[in-house]
Amino acid sequence: MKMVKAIIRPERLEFVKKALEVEGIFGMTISEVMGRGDQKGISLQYRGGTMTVDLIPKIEIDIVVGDTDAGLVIQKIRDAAYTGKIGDGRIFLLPVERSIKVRTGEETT
Amino acid sequence: MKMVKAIIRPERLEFVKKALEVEGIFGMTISEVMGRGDQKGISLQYRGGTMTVDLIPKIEIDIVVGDTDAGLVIQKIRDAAYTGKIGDGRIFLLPVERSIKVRTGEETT
Amino acid sequence: MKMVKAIIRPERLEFVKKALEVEGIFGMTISEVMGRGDQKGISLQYRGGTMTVDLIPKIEIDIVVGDTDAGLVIQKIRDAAYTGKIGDGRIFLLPVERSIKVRTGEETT
Amino acid sequence: MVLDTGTTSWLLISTALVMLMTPGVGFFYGGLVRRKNFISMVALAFIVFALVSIQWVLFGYSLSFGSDVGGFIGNLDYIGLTGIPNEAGEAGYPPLLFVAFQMVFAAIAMAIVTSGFAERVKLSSFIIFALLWTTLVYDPLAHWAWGGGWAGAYGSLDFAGGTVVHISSGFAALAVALVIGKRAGFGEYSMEPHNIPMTLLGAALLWFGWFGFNAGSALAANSLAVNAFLVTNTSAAAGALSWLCVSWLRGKPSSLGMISGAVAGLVAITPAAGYVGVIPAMVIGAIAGILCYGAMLWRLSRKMDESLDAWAVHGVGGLWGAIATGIFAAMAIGGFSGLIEGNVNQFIANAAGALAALVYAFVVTLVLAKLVDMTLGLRVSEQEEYVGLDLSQHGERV
Amino acid sequence: MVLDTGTTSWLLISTALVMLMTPGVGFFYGGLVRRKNFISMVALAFIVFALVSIQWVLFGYSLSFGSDVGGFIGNLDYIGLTGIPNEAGEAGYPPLLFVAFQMVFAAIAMAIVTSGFAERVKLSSFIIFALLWTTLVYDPLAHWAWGGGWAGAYGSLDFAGGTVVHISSGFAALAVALVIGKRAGFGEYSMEPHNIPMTLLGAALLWFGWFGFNAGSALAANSLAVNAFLVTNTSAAAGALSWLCVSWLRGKPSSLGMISGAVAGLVAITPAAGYVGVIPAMVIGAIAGILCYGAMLWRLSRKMDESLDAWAVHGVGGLWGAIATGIFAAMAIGGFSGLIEGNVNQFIANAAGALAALVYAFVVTLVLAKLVDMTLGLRVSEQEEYVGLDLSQHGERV
Amino acid sequence: MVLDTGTTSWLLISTALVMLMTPGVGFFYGGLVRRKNFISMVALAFIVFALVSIQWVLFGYSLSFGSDVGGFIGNLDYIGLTGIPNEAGEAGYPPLLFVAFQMVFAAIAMAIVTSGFAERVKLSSFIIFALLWTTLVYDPLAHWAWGGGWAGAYGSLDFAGGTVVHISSGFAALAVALVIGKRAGFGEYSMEPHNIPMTLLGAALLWFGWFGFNAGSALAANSLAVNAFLVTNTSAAAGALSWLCVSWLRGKPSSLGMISGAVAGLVAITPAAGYVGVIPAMVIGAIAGILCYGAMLWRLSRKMDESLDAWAVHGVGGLWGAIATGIFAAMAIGGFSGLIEGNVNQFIANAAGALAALVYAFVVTLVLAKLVDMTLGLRVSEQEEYVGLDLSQHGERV
Ligand SMILES: Nc1ncnc2c1ncn2[C@@H]1O[C@H](COP(=O)(O)OP(=O)(O)O)[C@@H](O)[C@H]1O
Ligand SMILES: Nc1ncnc2c1ncn2[C@@H]1O[C@H](COP(=O)(O)OP(=O)(O)O)[C@@H](O)[C@H]1O
Ligand SMILES: Nc1ncnc2c1ncn2[C@@H]1O[C@H](COP(=O)(O)OP(=O)(O)O)[C@@H](O)[C@H]1O
Repeated sequence: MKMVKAIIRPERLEFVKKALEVEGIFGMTISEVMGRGDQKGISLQYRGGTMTVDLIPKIEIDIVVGDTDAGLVIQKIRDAAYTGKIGDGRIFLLPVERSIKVRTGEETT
Repeated sequence: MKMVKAIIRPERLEFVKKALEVEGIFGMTISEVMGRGDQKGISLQYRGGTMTVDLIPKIEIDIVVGDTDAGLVIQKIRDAAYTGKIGDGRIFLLPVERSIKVRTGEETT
Repeated sequence: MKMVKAIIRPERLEFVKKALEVEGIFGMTISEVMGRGDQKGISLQYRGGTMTVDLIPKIEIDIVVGDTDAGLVIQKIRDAAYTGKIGDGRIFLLPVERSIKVRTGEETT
Repeated sequence: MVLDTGTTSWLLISTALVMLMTPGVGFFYGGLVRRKNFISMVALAFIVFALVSIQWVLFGYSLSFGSDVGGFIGNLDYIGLTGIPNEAGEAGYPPLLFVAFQMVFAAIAMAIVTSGFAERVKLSSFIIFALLWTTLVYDPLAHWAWGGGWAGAYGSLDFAGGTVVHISSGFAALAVALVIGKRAGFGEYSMEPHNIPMTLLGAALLWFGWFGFNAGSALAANSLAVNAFLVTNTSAAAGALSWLCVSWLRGKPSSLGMISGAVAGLVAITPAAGYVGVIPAMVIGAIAGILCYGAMLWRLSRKMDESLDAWAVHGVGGLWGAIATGIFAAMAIGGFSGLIEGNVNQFIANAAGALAALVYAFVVTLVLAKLVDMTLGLRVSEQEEYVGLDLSQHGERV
Repeated sequence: MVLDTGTTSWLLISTALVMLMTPGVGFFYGGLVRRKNFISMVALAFIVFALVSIQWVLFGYSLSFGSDVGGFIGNLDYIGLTGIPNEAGEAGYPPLLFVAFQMVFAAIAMAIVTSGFAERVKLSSFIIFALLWTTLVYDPLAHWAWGGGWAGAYGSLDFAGGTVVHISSGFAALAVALVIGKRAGFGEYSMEPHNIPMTLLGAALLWFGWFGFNAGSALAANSLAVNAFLVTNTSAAAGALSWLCVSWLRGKPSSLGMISGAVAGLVAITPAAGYVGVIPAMVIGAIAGILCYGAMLWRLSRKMDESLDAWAVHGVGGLWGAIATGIFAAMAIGGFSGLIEGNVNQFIANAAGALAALVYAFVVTLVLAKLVDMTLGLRVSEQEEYVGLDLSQHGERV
Repeated sequence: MVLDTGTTSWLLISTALVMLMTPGVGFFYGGLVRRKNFISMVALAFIVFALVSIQWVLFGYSLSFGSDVGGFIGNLDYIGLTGIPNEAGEAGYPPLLFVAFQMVFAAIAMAIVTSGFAERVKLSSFIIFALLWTTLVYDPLAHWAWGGGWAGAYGSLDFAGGTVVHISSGFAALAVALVIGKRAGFGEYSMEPHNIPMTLLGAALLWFGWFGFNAGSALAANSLAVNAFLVTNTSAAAGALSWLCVSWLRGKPSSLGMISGAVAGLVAITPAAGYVGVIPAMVIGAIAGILCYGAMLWRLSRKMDESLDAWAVHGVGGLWGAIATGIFAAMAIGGFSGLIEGNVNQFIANAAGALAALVYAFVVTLVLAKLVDMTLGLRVSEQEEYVGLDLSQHGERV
């Protein structure tokens, strides 16, 4: 089991969801986060001064999938979240030891 | 160390907290998330049409515990979060390598 | 790759960010969470009664760094988040298997 | 009488003030429900306002203020507002202004009733119910008290609608809650107000608008209006403080308690505003705060889900106000004496008038709600309720 | 004529009511945009109000209501409000009160135009544009209709500003949107309203304030004001219900649709409020709700980013209102007959007046916006837009 | 004099408008604090309103407007409002209306003082303090200026309460802040406003209500009221723009700056509204915006935690307004000449009156706050402050 943790632009969420649905992947948990990357956010010039907006709103998507699907999920997210501009986000892959469905108690290891 | 990451119904949070307190487990971090499971959320029928509400509000609970306690925590959460209806949530278990308490610097590995 | 997941006081965020910038660490994702530690939150006395506020607002910072930097990041966060009072927070270290930058596809393992 | 521009001006603005109370109720209620039903609560208030606005000019006004039929209802002479002159009549203001002023009262009464429907009503059925209720409950009651019906003739005093608006809507909300049933999960887990500041905002609009409600009911810009204005404020303040204090004895003094007390005070002084002075108003308000707080606790102890306490605050507060008017009415203020000045009859007339309205409103509402429930279904499906009315009824999300 | 304190009182409060509409527009719009531009939308409304307040007393009033120059504009006699007596003149109220009352109309017109700028305008350029627009578009149009200009003389009826305020601002918003271009991402991903309750709050303030807008335009506390008050409410209610119903046929009935319909009804009755009765008002409002809903759908189908639908609601609603006034005007209400009473001329005069204003407002706005865009740049940078105007223009965050 | 219904109507609605300002202050302040104290700030405003409403009718009015005792205070003749006729007296409106109108001024003054208590005051002690302050600070000051006390007799002009309400509350807030001490963490980490739109909403209510505050203070619906209305708006607009501009020189022009400037303009014109024309009003407002902005910067540079700038805006703005009245008063507007028309005496009288009130308010508040602090403790515990007042004082959460 792996957890794919993707931090993406909020406006790309629908695209990512669609792309995953095509693959039959529905389960996910999302949350609103703020983030900055290596660029330290966005710099705005004004009247000579510079203002840095360092924390930009992002959406974090957590998807727990079997080891074999992880690569596919990452690929689909990457494609759907991509715009090519700074701030497109990151995808992390974390190991998951157990996954239990509360309703059924069903477990996947 | 393990991190138990449980995604549950908001209205079950109090039950989960109570169940864990009984076991002497207090430490936790919670956040508001939205999620969908394999059912792709909830479908509402109306005037012939169907509307799918795919992201339903959930509470995510993160609890870091020693390896031995993890099973107990999972069990208690599962019992307390259970309603038997679709949307009861998931519990994931992730490995944690280190855990440091900021105030004391105390570390558990 | 490691994920440093720090739960700190909201009012220490700026200090933590500054401390990390000094080390050249910019990338991070933050979210608003609520939490309680072993003290079960804060107890307020009033007219004989006691009221426990068990979930206190915190900021969660996720930083994915290379294995070698993890210790430094933890140290810097700890120092900057420290006040010495109950509720200073926790820092967890989780293993990360892959990290992909959406824009460039660049991957660090 | 020629046009009195001062009085006309006061009634115009009073009508606008009372209009603002309907969204005020929407925000008051909207803050109290869970986030997923916030839009729904505010939308219900607006929809009520629109529906009643149309119903009123088409036939509601006529039913309420048309020539009396058997003491019970008005006739249809004024359908579509035909035959109502727009020139100042004997009252010194244009009669159409009275139509408008009464209209906003009808609207807010129905808006208060939404308390009993909160977080579980089906929009389409609600619309049907609202039209039935305003026609079959509100219009007769308005006629009884002010339109030439039996209650006014019998001598019940209701200055600004304590009975017509508040008892009727408060007890109607209770009846509705009984028919529609508890919210899923009620009593099992807590359903905390999701946005208290919005409730406080609604309360601010209510308090503000209530000056039009009560002081406008003098139907003139004169010393009666001034008296009503001042005692309204005094009673609200006393209610706010008394609820604050008694609830403080049991725990933390919440802002919601304080503001509920203010509304209780406003409700209780409504029937009395033109008949009592400032010190009795203080007593009326203070008692209202305590009584309504008690009613709320009782309701909770009985595990009844009249969700937003229209019953405890408007129903019980209105009942107390009607009785209090019979007790405290002072000849020197409004030309009527109550119990304290030795007039038992006034006390009896007021209690009887209030009770009759209470029974009528409760029973007819029960029947109407049951009827709509059996035919169209009052309640959304379990899934729709879980998802929330904002999404399921309006397709919207906060 | 001596001072009529009743009328003075009514105009004072009407002016305050209309003033409240400008922040009302701010909150209405602020709820509709994305969170990152919420403060910006509300701030624009306030800034507009401040700018126009100063412009108006310095020279705007004079341009609008100074002695006529060629039917097109007023002269500069009243610059700095010199020469305006403060004692009650022949109207029964102090002439300065008319200045204040007209001022708040000028402000709200410009506030409505911000719809076309939403989420992408550069603050500094906006300020320049707003000053130009109110001076070169609003002031002449006010003069044409009410200040002794050609439209009033020609016989176009515009009771409270359907043409002067709503057609002008609605079509100006469209012109602005064409010049400034679509928001980044428009049509690509959805940009949902981030806070619908705030929009509903804004709508409540608008509805409330509109009583001052329309009934205040009677310029007296008399039966004409009462008629305007009542028909305003009726039309709003009818618009709310008609938009609700037609949109229900296509999906869920949103609260935004309902409230947009109410605003459409308010807009459409604005020019007619002193000339039609309550049943025609119901028709006008109901049609307005449907027409404006259609206009919005058409705008969306054409992928035009007139972001907050000032054009669909104020522009189209205002146009319909102007025409409807020419249709439904009734001699018995306001002294003028429309098409239905056989007076084709009135119909033509109203249509022509509206069309002229429409063309003038659209073309001049197009030119002004283009001019400001070419010189100062109307639009923020891509990065600033992405981050949002709250942060990039004001350094603030919700 | 017989009842003037127009004036009565205007004063009724003005009283309601000023009432709305108190929750307006609550929302203005509530948006500025951190989320955990939002409810607390709004609740304090409501509680103040309730407390003062009761205190005023019981004895506050009598202390302020009872027969003069030594130029300092009123006597107790009107306790419980006994002996005040409700029929129109010589002023043309019922005397009880004056009681109500003055009451809402007393309430808002105390509400402004809450700025100094923000985010750290103990509710129970606050209630005691508020009762003491309104009785021992506000009531005497109202008496001095308007109730027959020395300041009025001496010739200080204060049209609508620049000194009585704003200087007193602004400097009182400063005194309170000094006694209660800085918020934990002040100066160490930033405490940003958590909900700017709510502050803008509060500001909208304040601006709206201020028309009742200033134009109502004419105590008639006449040309004086109209003048006050117009200059109030002009000064507010000028203040908004001047603060916007000067703050723009140092960084981004925030919406909070703009709106603080508007409030500064409103404060500064308050004492002058019946004495100056529209161009001086523009000057007064513009200077107020700059002065108060400077005062705020100075306060920050001194690391003083008068948290929500009641001192910088109301205190300093009120002081400037009092002086400006002495400078700009024009015989033709209000019957008094100021410095510009060569009357040095007026200037001195106004400066002296303002200074005396300033010193009195500051010193007495200091003593009262110290007293309450030493006996009951003004401040919550460290833990309660950390958790926030919403939870610790009210048991509620946004
Ligand atoms: N090292 C990191 N650890 C955790 N999150 C990160 C890290 N780097 C980037 N992120 C997240 O990814 C988002 C986008 O990052 P990126 O695309 O690199 O931004 P940018 O292009 O601005 O550098 C950030 O806003 C942040 O939420
Ligand atoms: N594969 C997954 N990865 C991450 N989160 C998931 C996954 N599947 C389900 N969840 C989370 O668990 C919640 C409940 O899931 P579940 O009970 O399976 O819902 P359902 O019964 O609707 O399928 C979802 O709302 C989502 O937040
Ligand atoms: N076992 C745990 N698992 C997850 N989060 C924890 C755990 N213990 C503490 N936390 C988080 O750390 C925060 C601070 O914890 P701590 O400093 O221990 O608080 P306290 O001093 O009140 O015990 C908590 O609010 C919670 O968010």
